[in-house]
Amino acid sequence: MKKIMNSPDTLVAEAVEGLVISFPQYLKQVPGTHVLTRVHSKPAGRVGIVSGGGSGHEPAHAGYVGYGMLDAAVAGEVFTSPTPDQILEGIKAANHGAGVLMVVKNYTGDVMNFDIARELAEAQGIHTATVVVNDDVAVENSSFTTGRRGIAGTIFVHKIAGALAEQGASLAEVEAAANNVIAHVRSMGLALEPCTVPEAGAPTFTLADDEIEMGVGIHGEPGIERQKIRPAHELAAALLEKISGDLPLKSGDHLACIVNGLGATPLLELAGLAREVSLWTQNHGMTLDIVWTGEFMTSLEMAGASLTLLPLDESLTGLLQAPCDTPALRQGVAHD
Amino acid sequence: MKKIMNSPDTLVAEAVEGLVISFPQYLKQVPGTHVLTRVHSKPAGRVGIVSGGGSGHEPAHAGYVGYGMLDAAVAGEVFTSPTPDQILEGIKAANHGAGVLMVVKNYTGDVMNFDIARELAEAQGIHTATVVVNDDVAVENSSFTTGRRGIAGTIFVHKIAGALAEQGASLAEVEAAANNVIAHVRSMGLALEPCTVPEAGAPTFTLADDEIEMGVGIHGEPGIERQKIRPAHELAAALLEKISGDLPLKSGDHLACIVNGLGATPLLELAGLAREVSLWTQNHGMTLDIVWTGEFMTSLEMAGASLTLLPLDESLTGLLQAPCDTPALRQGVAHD
Amino acid sequence: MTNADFRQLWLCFGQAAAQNKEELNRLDAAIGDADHGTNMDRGMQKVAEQLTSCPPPTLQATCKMVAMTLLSTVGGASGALWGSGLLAASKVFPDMDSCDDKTLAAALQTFVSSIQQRGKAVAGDKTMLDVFLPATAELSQEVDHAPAASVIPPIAAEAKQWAEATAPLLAKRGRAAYLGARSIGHIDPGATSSALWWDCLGRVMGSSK
Amino acid sequence: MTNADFRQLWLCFGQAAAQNKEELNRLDAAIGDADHGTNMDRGMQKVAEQLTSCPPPTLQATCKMVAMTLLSTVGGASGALWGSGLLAASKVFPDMDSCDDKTLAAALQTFVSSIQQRGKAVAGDKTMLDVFLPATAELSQEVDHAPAASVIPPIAAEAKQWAEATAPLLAKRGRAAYLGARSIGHIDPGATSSALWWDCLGRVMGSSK
Ligand SMILES: Nc1ncnc2c1ncn2[C@@H]1O[C@H](COP(=O)(O)OP(=O)(O)O)[C@@H](O)[C@H]1O
Ligand SMILES: Nc1ncnc2c1ncn2[C@@H]1O[C@H](COP(=O)(O)OP(=O)(O)O)[C@@H](O)[C@H]1O
Ligand SMILES: [Mg+2]
Ligand SMILES: [Mg+2]
Ligand SMILES: [Mg+2]
Ligand SMILES: [Mg+2]
Repeated sequence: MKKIMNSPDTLVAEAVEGLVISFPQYLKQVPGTHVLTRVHSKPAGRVGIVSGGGSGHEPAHAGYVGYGMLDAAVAGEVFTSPTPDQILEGIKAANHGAGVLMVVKNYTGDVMNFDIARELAEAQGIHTATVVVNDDVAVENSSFTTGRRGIAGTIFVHKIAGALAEQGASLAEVEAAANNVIAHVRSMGLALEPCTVPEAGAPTFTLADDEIEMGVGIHGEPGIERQKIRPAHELAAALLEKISGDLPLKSGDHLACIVNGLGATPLLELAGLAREVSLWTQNHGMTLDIVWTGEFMTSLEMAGASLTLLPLDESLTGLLQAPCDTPALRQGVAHD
Repeated sequence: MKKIMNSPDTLVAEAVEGLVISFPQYLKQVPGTHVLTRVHSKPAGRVGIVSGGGSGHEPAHAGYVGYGMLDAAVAGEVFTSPTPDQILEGIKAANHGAGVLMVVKNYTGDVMNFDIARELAEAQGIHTATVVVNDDVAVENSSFTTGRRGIAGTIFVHKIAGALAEQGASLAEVEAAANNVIAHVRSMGLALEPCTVPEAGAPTFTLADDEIEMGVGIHGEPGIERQKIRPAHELAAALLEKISGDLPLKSGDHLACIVNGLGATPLLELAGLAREVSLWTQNHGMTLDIVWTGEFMTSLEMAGASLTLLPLDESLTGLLQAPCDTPALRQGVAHD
Repeated sequence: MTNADFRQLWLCFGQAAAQNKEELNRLDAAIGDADHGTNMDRGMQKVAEQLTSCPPPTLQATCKMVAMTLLSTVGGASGALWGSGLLAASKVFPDMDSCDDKTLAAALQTFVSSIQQRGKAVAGDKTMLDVFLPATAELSQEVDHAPAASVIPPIAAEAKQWAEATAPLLAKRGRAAYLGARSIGHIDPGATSSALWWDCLGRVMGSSK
Repeated sequence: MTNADFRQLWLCFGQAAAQNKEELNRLDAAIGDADHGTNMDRGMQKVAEQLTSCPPPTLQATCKMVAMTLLSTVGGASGALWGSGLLAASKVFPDMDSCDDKTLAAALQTFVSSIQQRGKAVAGDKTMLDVFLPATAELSQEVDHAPAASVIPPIAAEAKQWAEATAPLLAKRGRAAYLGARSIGHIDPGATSSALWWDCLGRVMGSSK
């Protein structure tokens, strides 16, 4: 394993400092924590939004802290949920008197640690609500098990909840909007190469030169099935059919899409994949109104990509297009 | 070799289409070419700026087409300079009557193909100027050889020339400003893992588990020396000392920096590297006023990073901070 | 159990976590995210540090310190489960230097119920509970008839087998559940670290006989 | 040389580029960016297509068509050099079906000078010129005394050795120059493809004797 780092133990702490150094106009660190909050905080009386999870998904989550999106991001160790005390610091930093929404991805560790933090916050009189993103259609949904994972669809939840909160919506309204996105957003990913967790030092799995993992999450874990590599249009179709069947989508639908790189896959390939999504949706009588192509929710240096689809109505479109100003996503630049 | 693509032959053409699909508010394609230009073009009478080179460096160069930066980007095949006829189309698209600046990276192929294109453009009565970026201190500068390569420092040239052109500066002024940046911007990179050119199908070199290549360019080529991997602070110091000695830098200098990922290296590691740059400059009595951390000029899925430094004065700082609105770089979002 | 024994238990578990860190990561790599060893080791080294630098004076205080330390250093599923489980158990331990066998059994029972409540897993879901449920059930049953010091070592000796018995199970909770049928054939890392904990408990109780 | 021979030369070179694509990429991977075979092949396939679908009627027209096609399809250093070199050479070739030996030699000389002007390389810089310079020098000298058809095949036979003789050189121009001393020990890809071109010229001229 080769990484640009001083040591696995200090990697996250140093990266948190490095993010502040890289984005000082956006981010400040809650001293003694791995919590990053806005430099220019929201006016009092607005709902705060906290997200977080293990590190290794950059730009998630600190990359989305800023105007129009999050108020605080809490970073755990690599691929490890943050601890409740750190999440509590995030909640406190995001609280401007109108309550705090926590956006949690559906992983046992995240859900439980955010739950404990929420209990601590409520005990301190901070009003909170939790939404749990579970957009990954690779995993069967079932109330008898852990259910689906949360992956890149989380970014749409951040954007839409963030835009609403910025407009002054109440905690209940922001929570309901986030849950509405969660009810409709679906994603699925595939990996061409694994990643290496710095502390562990060895790749999380190995693939032959012609093999891919279908249905991977964002923690380096193997997917649901090993398959042969195929041309981009077949890979795109496989992901889109699974997503579309699950929703289900129909001709006439308007869609927003995230073509998300998992880490090592170049934009050159992601752009090609975006083209396949566009062709596929056209062929199915759908309209792709919004496409975000790039790295939004990564899995260290894993090679691969995920696709996310969200059926749109006017209100969702407006919220997705609303201005935002964060390290990783900026919209609404004023021209002269 | 595994890539998300349909075939190496169609990769670039499909990616160019995919970029337009991904950034329709910014980019349009000159029909029948791999030239991308602004959707909202500059007012008449402003200097146009064209950049380009081989593909595989995304977001360079199309990612910088838009308000405050480029007017057109010309994409060659992967790591292959574009042809003169395509560059000519870029020049024509960027021409708004006040002449066109071509920003060329110092590679034999790029320099010669842009030269031929320039001859063609001048023959059609378009006034042009060329600046050649050669920021890579890994390579000895010498007039008896090809001289230094152009790498990530090119992005500062785009930004500064672009901001000036947007303000209405003349071609001579924009050219002089670009040459001033080129005279002072310095970069150097290192690779932890090679990349694979899609057409060639095999990695451009191989490294043992504890080896790195020092002084790599952005075309997958080996660097100037193979070394053992070391902690991030030593890697940063090695790059910075070489850059600093070349300029030379001195205590009291104000600097802008690009911490540029070459492809596979996660933002987690790049942020850690940014922290090392910050510590190093502090220890040398310098001030880091601007840090851009992310992927700006990549080498397909190569793992590694480059550092770029530019000593600042007030005017350069202002131009670097001026608003811009492109697929890859956006500054100046208006908040409510 | 005495507070000294209890402290000894956690120091022993700290050593076990360090020694088995790679192995636990390896198990977690197969069906999770390769960090269970790192997580437990990070937490337990901090616990060992605290136990050495300022050992809490009572069983309750020790248990609460371990709980809070794990809660704030481990993260992930195991941090939340061990942390909130021990926090609940600390309320059963007396604020004294020692407790009787039934209280120990009750505290462990509370630890397990709290984990069940927090994580919603049941027996056979391929989790740490597949070690803790049978172990605490046996303990609760047998502690009525014999001293814990003689009851626990044989239970502890079984723990490794219970952990290994998770291999054929289909994971229903935690990260491994996302693998569906592909989780079959691998031992659960959390069950394995739980067996290490029982091994330590067995040693400590056995030697205090 | 006749236009038919000239066409044959390019068709031959097209086949050579296709057959040696991987090998040229491999050579370029060692000291460049692994695309020289791909570049030449891409251009030459297009040239072959054009030569077959609508063969230009004169030497000049053929040379110009090849120049423009390479210029607009190859890219990179070799596209600019071959393209602008051939464009200059096309002005020396007559707008007729054939030319005499001296004109052929003069056209090749112009090709080489144009490449020197565009690329600023000199002999020994480890480039395509290390094949073209000695080859055209010999040709210009000998064409005064003997027919090209008998002069060219032995020159062509030497070309491969000239290409191989680039191995010990330190690259001073092109991408390989960035490697400094590390460029030593590798054969230049552009010199290698140039030798393939001379091999084709040798065959065509030899068989038209
Ligand atoms: N819902 C649950 N109930 C009980 N134990 C669980 C549950 N979810 C996970 N575990 C245990 O946690 C272990 C994984 O811990 P760890 O790897 O440290 O956390 P994470 O899964 O967050 O990376 C699993 O092996 C399993 O034994
Ligand atoms: N300045 C130059 N003069 C002559 N030949 C050159 C020069 N620069 C490069 N070459 C030739 O071009 C070859 C490389 O071509 P190619 O790989 O197709 O282009 P690129 O270097 O742009 O990838 C080299 O092997 C060398 O023979
Ligand atoms: Mg984890
Ligand atoms: Mg090239
Ligand atoms: Mg784990
Ligand atoms: Mg090349």
